[in-house]
Amino acid sequence: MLTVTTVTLLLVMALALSRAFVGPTVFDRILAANMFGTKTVLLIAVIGFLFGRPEFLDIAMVYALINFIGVIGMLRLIEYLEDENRNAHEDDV
Amino acid sequence: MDVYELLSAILLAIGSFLLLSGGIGVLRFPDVYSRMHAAGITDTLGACLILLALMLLAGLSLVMVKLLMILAFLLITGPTSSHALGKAAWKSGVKPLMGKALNR
Amino acid sequence: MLVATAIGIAVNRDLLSVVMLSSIYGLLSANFFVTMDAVDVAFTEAAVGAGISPLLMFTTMAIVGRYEKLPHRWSLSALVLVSITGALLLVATMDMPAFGAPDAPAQQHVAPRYIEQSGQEVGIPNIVTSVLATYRGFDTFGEVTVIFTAGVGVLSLLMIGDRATKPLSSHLLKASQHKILRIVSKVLIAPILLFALYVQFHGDYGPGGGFQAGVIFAAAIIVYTMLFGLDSARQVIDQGWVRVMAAVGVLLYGAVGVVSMVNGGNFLDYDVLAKDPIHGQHYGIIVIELGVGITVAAVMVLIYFSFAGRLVDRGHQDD
Amino acid sequence: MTDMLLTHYNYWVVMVLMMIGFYIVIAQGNLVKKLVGLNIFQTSVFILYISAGKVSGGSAPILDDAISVYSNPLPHVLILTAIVVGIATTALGLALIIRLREAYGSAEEKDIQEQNQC
Repeated sequence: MLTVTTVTLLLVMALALSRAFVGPTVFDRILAANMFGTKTVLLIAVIGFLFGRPEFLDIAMVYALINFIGVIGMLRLIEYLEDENRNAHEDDV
Repeated sequence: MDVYELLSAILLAIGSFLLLSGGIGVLRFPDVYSRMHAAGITDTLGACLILLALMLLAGLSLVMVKLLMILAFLLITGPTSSHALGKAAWKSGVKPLMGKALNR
Repeated sequence: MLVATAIGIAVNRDLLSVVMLSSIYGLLSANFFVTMDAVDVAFTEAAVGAGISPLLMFTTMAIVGRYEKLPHRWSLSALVLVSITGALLLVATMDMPAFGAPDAPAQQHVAPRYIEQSGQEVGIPNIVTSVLATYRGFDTFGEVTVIFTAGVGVLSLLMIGDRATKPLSSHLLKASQHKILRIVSKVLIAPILLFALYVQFHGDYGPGGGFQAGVIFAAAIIVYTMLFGLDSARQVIDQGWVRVMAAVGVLLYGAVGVVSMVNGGNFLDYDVLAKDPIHGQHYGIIVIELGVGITVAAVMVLIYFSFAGRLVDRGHQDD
Repeated sequence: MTDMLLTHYNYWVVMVLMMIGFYIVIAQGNLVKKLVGLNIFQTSVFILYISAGKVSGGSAPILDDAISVYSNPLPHVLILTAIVVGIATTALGLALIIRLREAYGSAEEKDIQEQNQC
């Protein structure tokens, strides 16, 4: 069953990746990246069990944290960029 | 012991199914908000189920505690980042598809 | 999948998506490292490739601008050059040993000794840590110094004309709207710091160590900076103090070497630090990992602060 | 030929990645993108090292009584430090880009060269 889960996770990762490719807006891509991160956490946890060395869950934990941090950072900076664009337009007017 | 393994296999199966449906949803849905809906919900529940299944496999040990911590982190961060994403998308003027635009 | 992502990066013109893809690329390659048994490397790549480096790129982008100006076109000469190099490398691989072969030259030189002896000589289970800290202690010292130097370089590039900190600019004040984010990250930052310490001191027994812990520690502080503004972060962590810490880490590492010389051993020879070699090795490794961790964390925080400082300053100029 | 494909595929993946990174570095005009290309190149080198250290049937190099075959720990050590050094140098590069942008008002290689010729 673990193997099946691993394969499924890889498949979902491929799906998310293709969304990141097409994704018309930036937010689609962030969504895909976020999803990708969650899948990575799960994949590492499952692989740890599959290889019979489950003490490597620390890595999965790092991923859970870093993923969150990354998404927050992206969103903050996008907001910043939007702000700047708006300011620039107001200046034009 | 056998019961645990069976239970974890069932949980893994359900979790994988949820994740897969989420992945398809992300690929097929028409706009950011519905995609977020697909990804957010299935992600959280699917991850919960898979981690629970692994916990059953691990038994009572340090590994289980770590899995519990990962689960807690995912439960906190998943919805939060979805919220932040939705808010940012809304503020930057991405409108959800509604009514006739959906049927196109 | 790695290849596909890389092609996507090459083709995409919106730099924002490029960085997003490169973050996914980092996650993917870390996955690859896990399947290749390189857990420590995956650890580092997780924190760096998927977290810190996209953040830095984003910050740069906020300053430099989001889109490439010139339309993308395939440059023929570049393509030819690349394919020639690729073909040459391809020919070169014909002589390489097969993937995963246990009798490959790389597997036969010093690696078996590390695997067989380090358990007795150093006494800690994680071979990567023991090789990093003892057998190749000089290398690691050099690398810590390189990181320190890079931090100094970034500082000297970006701190020129460091303007007196003015009140928060308008868009950074808007961060006050992120109530949910702020509360959640308040809850999360403490566990992240704790986890970083765990990684730091558990590095002897599992994947982890100074490099990873430093990056995680810095990531927690960076989140704080992003959500609460640079100025409040600077109030919590004084920048001058961070600068001092960056140097302290390197010095701590060096000091271990000097102490072992004073005790009659060679530079960075930990055997003489305690009564018996195993304990000496333990002390030595813990202290130098601490030094590495302090330097890495301090340099990463410094780099982010100076990038974010530029951003704030530019905001002032625009106003 | 198929034999080669099965035993050497890791090198070929590395090579493709490396060439993509190389292409981005030499053919793209935007400096930030050049750095991303450099990162890809760098990662491909990491992958080369790590895959050279893999022993089939081996396990992660953390000693345990139950396991007898380990993968080679030496490449892991080298790459671990290389990654952190890599991010430090990337940060340095980005800082340079920011300064260039402030000096020339652009992050495109072409613009900067044109301004230099004037």
